[in-house]
Amino acid sequence: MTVTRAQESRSATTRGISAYRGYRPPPGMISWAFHRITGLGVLLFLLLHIVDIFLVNYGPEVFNELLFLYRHPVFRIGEIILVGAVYYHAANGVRIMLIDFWPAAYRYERQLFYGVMAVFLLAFIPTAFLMIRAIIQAG
Amino acid sequence: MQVTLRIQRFNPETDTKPYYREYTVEVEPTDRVLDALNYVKWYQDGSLTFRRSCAHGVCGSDAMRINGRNRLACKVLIKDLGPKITIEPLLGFRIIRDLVVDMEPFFAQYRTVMPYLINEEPPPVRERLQSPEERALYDDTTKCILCACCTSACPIFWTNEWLGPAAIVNAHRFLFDSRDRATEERLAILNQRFGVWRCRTIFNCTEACPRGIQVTNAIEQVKRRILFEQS
Amino acid sequence: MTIARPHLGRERPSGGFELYSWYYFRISGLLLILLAVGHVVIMHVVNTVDEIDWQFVADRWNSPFWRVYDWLLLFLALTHGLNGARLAIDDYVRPHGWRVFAHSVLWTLALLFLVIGSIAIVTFDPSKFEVVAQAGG
Amino acid sequence: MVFHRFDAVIVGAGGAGLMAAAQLAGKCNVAVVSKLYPVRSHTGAAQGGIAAALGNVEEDHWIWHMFDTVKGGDYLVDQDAAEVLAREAIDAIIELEHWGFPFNRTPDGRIDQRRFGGHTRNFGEGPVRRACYAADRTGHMILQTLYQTALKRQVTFFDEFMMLDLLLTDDGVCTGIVAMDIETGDIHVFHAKAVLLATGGFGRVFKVTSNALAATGDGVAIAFRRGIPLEDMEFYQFHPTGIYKMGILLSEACRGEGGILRNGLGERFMERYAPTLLDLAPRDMVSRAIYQEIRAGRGVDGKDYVWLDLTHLPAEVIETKLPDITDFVRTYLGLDPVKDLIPIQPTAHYAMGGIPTDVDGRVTIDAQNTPIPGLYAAGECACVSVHGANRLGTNSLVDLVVFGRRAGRHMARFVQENDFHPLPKDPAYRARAEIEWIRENDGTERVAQIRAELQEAMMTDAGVFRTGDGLKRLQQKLGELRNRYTQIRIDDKSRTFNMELMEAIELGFLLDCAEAIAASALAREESRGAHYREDFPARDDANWLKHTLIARTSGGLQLFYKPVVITRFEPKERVY
Ligand SMILES: Cc1cc2nc3c(=O)[nH]c(=O)nc-3n(C[C@H](O)[C@H](O)[C@H](O)COP(=O)(O)OP(=O)(O)OC[C@H]3O[C@@H](n4cnc5c(N)ncnc54)[C@H](O)[C@@H]3O)c2cc1C
Ligand code: HEM
Ligand code: SF4
Ligand code: F3S
Ligand code: FES
Repeated sequence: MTVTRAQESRSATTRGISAYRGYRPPPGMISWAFHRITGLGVLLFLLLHIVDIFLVNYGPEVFNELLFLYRHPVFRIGEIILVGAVYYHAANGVRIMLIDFWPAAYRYERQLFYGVMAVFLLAFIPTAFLMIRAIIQAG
Repeated sequence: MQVTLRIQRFNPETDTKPYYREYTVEVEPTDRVLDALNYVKWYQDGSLTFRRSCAHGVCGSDAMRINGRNRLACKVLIKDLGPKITIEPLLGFRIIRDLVVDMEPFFAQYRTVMPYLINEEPPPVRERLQSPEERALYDDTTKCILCACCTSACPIFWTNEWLGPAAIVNAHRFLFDSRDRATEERLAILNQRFGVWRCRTIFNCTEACPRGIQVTNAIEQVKRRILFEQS
Repeated sequence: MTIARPHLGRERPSGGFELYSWYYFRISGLLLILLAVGHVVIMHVVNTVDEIDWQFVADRWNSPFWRVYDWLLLFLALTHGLNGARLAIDDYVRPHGWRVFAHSVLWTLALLFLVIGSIAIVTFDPSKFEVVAQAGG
Repeated sequence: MVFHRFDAVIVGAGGAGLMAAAQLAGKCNVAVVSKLYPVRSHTGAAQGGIAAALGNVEEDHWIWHMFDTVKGGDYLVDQDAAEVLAREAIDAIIELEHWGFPFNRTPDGRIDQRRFGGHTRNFGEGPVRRACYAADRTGHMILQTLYQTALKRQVTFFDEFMMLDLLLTDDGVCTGIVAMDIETGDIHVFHAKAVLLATGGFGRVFKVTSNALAATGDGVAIAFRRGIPLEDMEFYQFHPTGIYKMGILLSEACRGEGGILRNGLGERFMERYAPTLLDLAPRDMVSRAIYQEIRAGRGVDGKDYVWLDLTHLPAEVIETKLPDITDFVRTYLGLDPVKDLIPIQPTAHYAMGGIPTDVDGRVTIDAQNTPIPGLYAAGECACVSVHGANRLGTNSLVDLVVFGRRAGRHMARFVQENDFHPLPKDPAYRARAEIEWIRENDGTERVAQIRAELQEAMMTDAGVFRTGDGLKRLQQKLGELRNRYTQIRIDDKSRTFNMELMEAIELGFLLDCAEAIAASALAREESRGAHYREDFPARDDANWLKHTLIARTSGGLQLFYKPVVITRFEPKERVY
């Protein structure tokens, strides 16, 4: 049993999201932040995507109308980011699973992080190239 | 060599929120940050408040944020930091004053995991036997000095009320001790909503641990133990 | 001054839900590597939005394989992603009442989107519509 | 002001305090009051091991352990106590093991043991493996195990409460303590039937020390102020291997595992001083030998340090059996013990003297060993005396657990048989006055300055070598510092966590301890164990085979003596 004191009336704490600013992030924290941001971002897109897919049931006119939105340049940039997000999230997800199920992996945490970055870039750069080329070709 | 310490200050009797103050001190490159802090306290501004005791990294008193990372002030040398050093209290705890934070929630987390050997079988006359291999399984986690560097470096801890790495490290110490008999109870505690599964393998804890404990590895071992033994 | 209780569970045991949630992330994540990455590569890289239209979808969903594929993707990505959002809520929505509210919204959304997504995939019948030839662009 | 009432109050949550608490828990209402969180106590810094004649790896007997303790203490040891220590060590270690202590193990699963200075087989024939250990964090593991056990047994803790005063009635019965809640600055009065002082040592009276910044002799000084005599204060141990200039300890286990000391010429100089035990001779001898080398100009580069050499040990031994030491050397010196020689210097380490007690931990007030009802002491702040003039390595941790345990058990009986004595009318007035005085005092002196001068003076004149002239000079200096202490001023006037106030109070305690050391050392005109008088280099059993007691009276410091208890071993010359 430990005796604790009543909370001070006036006090300061660094709890909550503002604490993120107070810590100089090691690689693991960066990889997690990206993982979460990409995960939530992709989720947001997914919700949107479900709505638009639902519209296929209303026939080609309605659906094709909507495609203008998707063909908007801003949206096409967003699409590149989406693909990048999925790539990163997938690669990092594999890293997390390796750490979870391969007992020796924790020793190579840094290396795995750099590996994820390498895989991500290797996949993403050509992808982005293709997608940007498509945008330019589409005019 | 001259260094500038930028220190976060807060006195609940006079301040409404924390602020920073700078101190310039003359130190040896091989001095500890703790020496610089002591120098400020002893000769410049006696009101600067921080905890300290052993001064060589074994008691866990002086965990604080040094240049944005959790460190023991007595285990970081000035030469590894350069001439400008920012010192702030640990994140995620109530600040009592300056660099002193309320550790009670931390120790409450620790107590949650029943951090003691439980074995109600009548003990033998002499020691219980344990092979060096069995002993090695939990060697790493016996090093913990409960400094809170890990828990307060964990981004998940900053935003929710989960158990935190230090408590799990101490649970691990008993879970992997062949003499302990409370595995199921302990695993049940760790399996709770804000138990071990909240860990997102961020590794800030391992990076911060001044005792070099493989904190994340210990947590992962516990996860696998629950996964393969409990479910 | 209060006397803290020495050691008692902090929250009700959640019957291993967190364990399954954690495990589910991994299992679904593994499948999603094929499904989601495959999907974005096919739909956004190999084909581009310039080529995709109603007809494209209709042709694709003529094959039951792609219907199953897409439904699995829908189901897994949605549950996997919303489960992640659940964690984020636990982290960022701290007042108890708000947290309960946010969780309720979350699971309602999950159900809603699962239903409309499934309706779209399962009930879609291109033959209901006149086939209108569409030119790309 | 807040009042509490407990059957037993334990001041200090180091090994001694927690061991007693674990014994009392469940038997009565017990509180542990500590100025540090229990796990921050200095017991956690102990490295090398804890001695017990388990005989797990080679033949050993408690009586050999007792003999080594007596001889190591230069025959100033009370032999009845040493016998208790050596016999009960075995039980205490087994009890610790049952509570979960993670000892290193032998291949067949038993507690492993290693060599340590002064521990011998068959009454001095050669080194014996007697020290049980957990790598080089034995003290850490003791502290953890005991704290864990105390938590398990639901002991009530008052963490970060600093004792300021001890309550004794006029007819000499202890009724409790007064403490300050450091976080809020509030005064708390603890009314108790029995009080145990376990506040640890006072290494901070010296400049170069292995002791924590919190090791300021609070309990010792408070007892002294309340008229309780202190025993054998002149015996202060310097550990041979502290990191040069910093004083951070490199355990004797380094030498127990085979490390050797070398002077500036690279010679293994201990061959000259202790031909049998060599580097594992008792600490007082090794420390003196180091200084003799330095004085003879054989220090490294003519400076005041020598080398600790581990380079011939297998890297694996260094990494696995001495991991913390390796870490210290890497962190603080930037050297690698596997390849580099380590610069070391003797460092102030351990107080053999302290509050006199009997073998049940009861504090005694005079040469007849009359106990004070309800007052107990154990651990480094107490003097049982099992260490005599010089403690053997690993014997302090045994002291904590053996006598912490005995004190706890005796207290349990005591609180059952006795009632609460009424508290005096305003029990906290002295504590309040002390705080008020320091907070309000408008002088010019800085606490840190006085403390630094105190530590410097103690190091020069009450260190490994002492002389009559030096000690007189020291006493003068202490008088001056005492005066200047009345002229201090602190910047911090707040109540919340006022560490500056604490340091000022602690400086007062340090001054008390230093005065007792100086006076006791000046009076003892012989050399014995850790007390080495250059003007009286020989041991003088005819006149000085007796314990010093020093008391503070209205007429100043008063010295008196009590006989040493000799049961089995007649004093002999001490050679190794
Ligand atoms: C670096 C080092 C290594 C050592 N290695 C060994 C070894 O290998 N083997 C061995 O046998 N011995 C060793 N020793 C010696 C041994 O560790 C100590 O003598 C012993 O731990 C002292 O324990 P203790 O319980 O008396 O006091 P401590 O552990 O010092 O505890 C003192 C307690 O008292 C409390 N306290 C102090 N003042 C107050 C106050 N005013 N109010 C309230 N509470 C107060 C503190 O908070 C603390 O909890 C070593 C010592 C050092 C410094
Ligand atoms: C492509 C394959 C995918 C893999 C391999 C994968 C893997 C993972 C893993 C292993 C986790 C658990 C992280 C942890 O426990 O720390 C996770 C979390 C998450 N995933 Fe995925 N995922 C994939 C796709 C997706 C998709 C398509 C979405 C969005 C709909 C998504 C959204 C999320 C979210 C929001 C989280 C929670 C992140 C957090 O709270 O930190 N994931 N993912
Ligand atoms: S695991 Fe490491 S960082 Fe965490 S409390 Fe223990 S010693 Fe400190
Ligand atoms: S930083 Fe936190 S999320 Fe896990 S790996 Fe460490 S506890
Ligand atoms: S002061 Fe003990 S860990 Fe730093």
